[in-house]
Amino acid sequence: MAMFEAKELTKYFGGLAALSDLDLEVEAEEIRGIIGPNGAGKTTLFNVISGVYRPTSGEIIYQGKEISGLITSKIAEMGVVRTFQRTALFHKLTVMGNVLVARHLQDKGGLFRAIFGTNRRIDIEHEEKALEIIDFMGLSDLKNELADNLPHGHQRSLGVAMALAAEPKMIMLDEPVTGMNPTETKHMTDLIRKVRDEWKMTILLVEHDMKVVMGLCDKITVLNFGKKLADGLPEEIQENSDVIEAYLGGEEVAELLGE
Amino acid sequence: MSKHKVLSIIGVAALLAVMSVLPFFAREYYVEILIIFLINIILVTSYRLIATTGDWTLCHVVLMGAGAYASALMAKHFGWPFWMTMPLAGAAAGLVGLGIVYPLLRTVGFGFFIASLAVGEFIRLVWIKFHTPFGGPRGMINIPYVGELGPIDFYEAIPYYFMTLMITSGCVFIMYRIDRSRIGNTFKVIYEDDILAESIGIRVGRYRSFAFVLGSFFAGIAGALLAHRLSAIDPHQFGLDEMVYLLVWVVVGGTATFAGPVIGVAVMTFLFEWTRPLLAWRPLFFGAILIGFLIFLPGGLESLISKFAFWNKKQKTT
Amino acid sequence: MKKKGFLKSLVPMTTILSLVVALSIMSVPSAQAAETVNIGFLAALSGPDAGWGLPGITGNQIFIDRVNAKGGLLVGGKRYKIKMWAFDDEATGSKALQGARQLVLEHDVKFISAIGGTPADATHPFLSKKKVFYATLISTDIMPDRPYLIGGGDVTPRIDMLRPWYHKFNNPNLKRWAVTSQDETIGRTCQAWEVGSAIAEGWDVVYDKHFSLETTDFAPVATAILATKPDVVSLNLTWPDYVTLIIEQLYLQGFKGIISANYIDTESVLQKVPAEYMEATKSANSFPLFDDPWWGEPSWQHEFIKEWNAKYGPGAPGDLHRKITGIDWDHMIMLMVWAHGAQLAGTFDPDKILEALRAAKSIPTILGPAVMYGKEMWGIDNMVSPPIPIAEVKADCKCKRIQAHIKFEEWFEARKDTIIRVVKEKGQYFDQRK
Amino acid sequence: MELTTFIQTIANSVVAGSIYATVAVGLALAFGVMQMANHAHGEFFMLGAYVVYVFYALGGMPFPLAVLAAIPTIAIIGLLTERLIFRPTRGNVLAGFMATAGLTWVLQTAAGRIWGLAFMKMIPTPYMGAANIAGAQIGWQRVLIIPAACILLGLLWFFLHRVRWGKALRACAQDPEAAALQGISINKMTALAMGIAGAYAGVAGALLAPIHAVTPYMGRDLLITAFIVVIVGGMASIEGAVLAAFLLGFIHTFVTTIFDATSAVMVGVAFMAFILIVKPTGLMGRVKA
Repeated sequence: MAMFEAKELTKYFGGLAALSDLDLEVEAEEIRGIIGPNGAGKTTLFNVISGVYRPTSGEIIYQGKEISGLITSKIAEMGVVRTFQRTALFHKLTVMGNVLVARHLQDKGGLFRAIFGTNRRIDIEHEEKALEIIDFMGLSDLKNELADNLPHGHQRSLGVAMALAAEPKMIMLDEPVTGMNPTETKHMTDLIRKVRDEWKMTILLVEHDMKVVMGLCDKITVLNFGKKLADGLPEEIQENSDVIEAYLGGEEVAELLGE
Repeated sequence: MSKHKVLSIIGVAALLAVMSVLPFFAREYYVEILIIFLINIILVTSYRLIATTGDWTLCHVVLMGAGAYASALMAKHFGWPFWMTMPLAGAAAGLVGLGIVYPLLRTVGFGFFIASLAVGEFIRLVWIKFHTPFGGPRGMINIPYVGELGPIDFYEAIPYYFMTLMITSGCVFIMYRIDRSRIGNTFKVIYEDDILAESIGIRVGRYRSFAFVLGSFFAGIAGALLAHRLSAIDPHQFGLDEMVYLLVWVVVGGTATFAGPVIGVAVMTFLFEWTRPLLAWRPLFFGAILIGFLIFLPGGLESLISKFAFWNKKQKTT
Repeated sequence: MKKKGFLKSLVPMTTILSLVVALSIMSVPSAQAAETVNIGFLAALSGPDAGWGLPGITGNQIFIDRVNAKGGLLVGGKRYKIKMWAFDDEATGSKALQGARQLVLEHDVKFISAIGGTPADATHPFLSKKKVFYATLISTDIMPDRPYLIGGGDVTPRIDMLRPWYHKFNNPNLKRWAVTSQDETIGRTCQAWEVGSAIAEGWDVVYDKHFSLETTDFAPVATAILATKPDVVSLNLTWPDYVTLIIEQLYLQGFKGIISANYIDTESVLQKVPAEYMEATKSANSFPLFDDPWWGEPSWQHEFIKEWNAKYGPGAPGDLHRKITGIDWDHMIMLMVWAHGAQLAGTFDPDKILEALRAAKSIPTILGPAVMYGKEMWGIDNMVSPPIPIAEVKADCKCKRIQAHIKFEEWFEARKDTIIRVVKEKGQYFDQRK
Repeated sequence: MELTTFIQTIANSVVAGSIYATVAVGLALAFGVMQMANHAHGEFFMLGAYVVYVFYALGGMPFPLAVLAAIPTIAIIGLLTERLIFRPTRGNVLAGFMATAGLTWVLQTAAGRIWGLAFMKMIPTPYMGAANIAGAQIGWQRVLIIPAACILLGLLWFFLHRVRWGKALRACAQDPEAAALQGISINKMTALAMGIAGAYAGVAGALLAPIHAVTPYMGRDLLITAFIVVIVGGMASIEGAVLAAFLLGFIHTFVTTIFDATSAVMVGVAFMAFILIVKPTGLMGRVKA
């Protein structure tokens, strides 16, 4: 059975449906792309899955457990972590500081330890682990910079690094490459692939850059007005007439076809 | 051991040394002021501990009162020694804090601020309403003094001063360690971005209440110290006016750094004594100071020294 | 980060060090002229309770100036100029104790004028240890373990006990007695004594409650009282401002019986209520006016008014922009008693002064000759007890005029058993407060 | 409770409600626009009463004129507060609140120094005597409050819903950014809001001067009540504030009559805590994201 499942997921804001009867099945270690025109409900989907919003109806099952209605931190604890469309960082902390904080789930730091400074060993372990992640995201030479002072591209990577630091089993990336130049984009794409291959994570990816999506994802789900429009392999999606229709307006189609 | 660490240890040692010789030079009246000053240090430091999560409360002084009443009741009715009642008073205040924090958690920013005022007032009215055991508006009298330890009589100013100095240093040390620990960081990141914090698995609600209870605990300790120095307490003692004074200290000092509030108390305690000749004009003077700081130096005195102040950076309002 | 930490740890050091320096600089002994005796004034001088403190300074100052004009207080063949130091206790225990310490340790005061209540509770252990006289207005703070705390310049609660007798005496046929006062330190104790006396005088006490200090609207309070159909509504020692507002409500809601209170500020009541109504309700209280012809001419009281107006009245150098009130002379009574005691004893030794006062047949006060009394009420004879004036509001002069001037002691002796029983039932007897 | 007592209590409640409403609307309005939480609102109220003391009791001006005089006077103080305190601390509710707490001390002390501090100021009742309404006895001075409150609240409603500036004010209260985009000047709006808030606090104080103990500290007792009203009503909502004012008026009055006033205050505070817990946005508060 699938690692992650959403059944007839529906979310209403006031009168209008941001999501309606959405079904979604994601296998372990799959990279699933979620695309659709603006306002299709992609981010809402992430918010509902990660527990920011409680779904109006429907179920969210993760590793056979119902997680809809749980608080975000609980869901994160179970292994589902998301990044944000906005660059969400702790701006007054260093890169290292951010990643260390993000390792909260691995080490909450007990009161006794806090007061008497025992167990230095644990702290050192965490710093090593954090460094590993920072290094993996290619931020090692910036590790003592204040997050505030990083260039945009690196801030995005730091966002991902923090999600990784929580050591989730499933990670939801909300437009990880927006505002990146081609080289940064390339780098980020490779990293995401490596995250799956080496760290054995399942990945949900919301992205506008179709090159990235088509190049990276095993399967793609297309949303439109909160409904699922299509669901399948990248090439199937590219041929799907409904999808093309939804994306009417030339340059977007071109974008869709990755030209 | 690194160089600056050595330096700061020397610094703290020097500070303690000064504080220890001081009472032998200052006259008795000023020793008494220093005792209250030390108690207030616990109060502001614990207030900041809560504030680091972004929750500014208006019931901290009431929680101090809870500690004072608890300690007084235990000492009077069970005849327990101060060494027992003081920590228990902290625990009691912590429990009261735990009791009131859950409803408060539903609010943030200004809502939290005002809600805490309401809850605090309610607690005070309970003391006023129930003559047994709280003594009603008259409060409690004949609270036992700390008593004697061999030749040392803690009724005398200097012994009590040193006891308070030890307890205060202990509390401040603990709070400093917490502030610097992972837990302390967690508090601060919650203040900066609670949504992000939640998304990486931080139980924001749990940590906010944890900070609140912890702060209440230390406020309770301060309360116990006060109650057994005065030997008489009443609800008026823990009213809104006293709370506003606490705010003045915190605002004047600033809350970005651990030292900020302490600076605040130090400076204001001095100003307070120094302006006594102004008699009836004094509230006007302090009102002006409060306004001036909030407008021209929102970071407090500390921001003159250390440039970054999170106090007024990011706002959380309902 | 750590470097910053160190910088920060510097900050408190420097500040506290500077504070330390400042404090020790401050501790310059207050210069003392050889023939001066220092006294203290320890009360709320700022904030909402200042109305009870600030005015007291005026009366005391008038007395002091008078004495100093004569070259000082003659004690043991030596004349001492009196100097008064004021300290603002903000009506808070901790501040009061701090003030007591400053006055005693820094200024070596021999006598402290205060209001009483919680500040008295907080200061008495220290002051008793230091053997310093502490005079409260109200006698409810007197306790056996506070040997140097004297009270009673203010007629509370003796007057609140005499009014039930007074009204019974004038209207034997009336039965129903309602009483209320604000829910604070002194209110409960005084009301207990009044209820005791009312029962002793054969009244049925139909309403016996307190209202909170936060009360802004007294209509419901009046409604609740009138619902009990009282013949007399007594306001015990309800603060004058509240008295005015409650009487207004009693008037508006059509109360026809007798109104009785500790202190009716007639002038402000008459702003809200016709003088005829006040006369009809025989509204009685015991803060006399010092310009009342009853005192006779020349008299201490009339001179006091003149001096006060000359010093603080309209146009005077120290114009206070207000009329004279009872508080202006209330504190002074206790100061006079202490000064008299010191002169009798020929020393400032508190024990000797107490001895002398207790031995004295009568102690002159501005309310008349007083005695030290109160053992059955407070466990120790530290209540200064002058005769008690009862004044009623008269329509013709739109003012209150003294009707009677009663010696409290005999009256009390005859009824004390019942009264004390009731006070004990209400848990307000001195030995019940531990 | 007997019938007459009951009717009397109802009447008392209505009066209390109208008083709370007039005092609280200004607070709610100011909070609605850029979240100006004015701790000195009670002192505005106090100064309003002193205006009547000065012009009517001392100056011998007719009472209605003195009341009108309070409106511009306190409105100006409101404007100054906005300019000197709320504008510099904008975006930080707590800072504004604490700064105005400082202002509270300044105004209280100043009033005490200028007009003396002892008992309440002497202000003769302009309209003595009581109206008998179905057995309930209410002083004319208090009966007056009810129509006055209706008129004041009516005017405010009209201004907010029918007048261009009023609409702008509401727009600004709902969404400052959007309002700014439509070319509404936030500064003008905050100033306007504080002006009105001041005027209303002032006129309330002026109207109540004859039936209230006029002292420098008269604002304190009312402030907590006013804040309870505003919070219960939903922070920024005028309608909510009015509703809450009458609710609280009834609660306070009935509890006082049946039990005692201390309990009344307790119940009031408990009521607010309860509302905050079950509905943190207040009775009529808009849900804020």
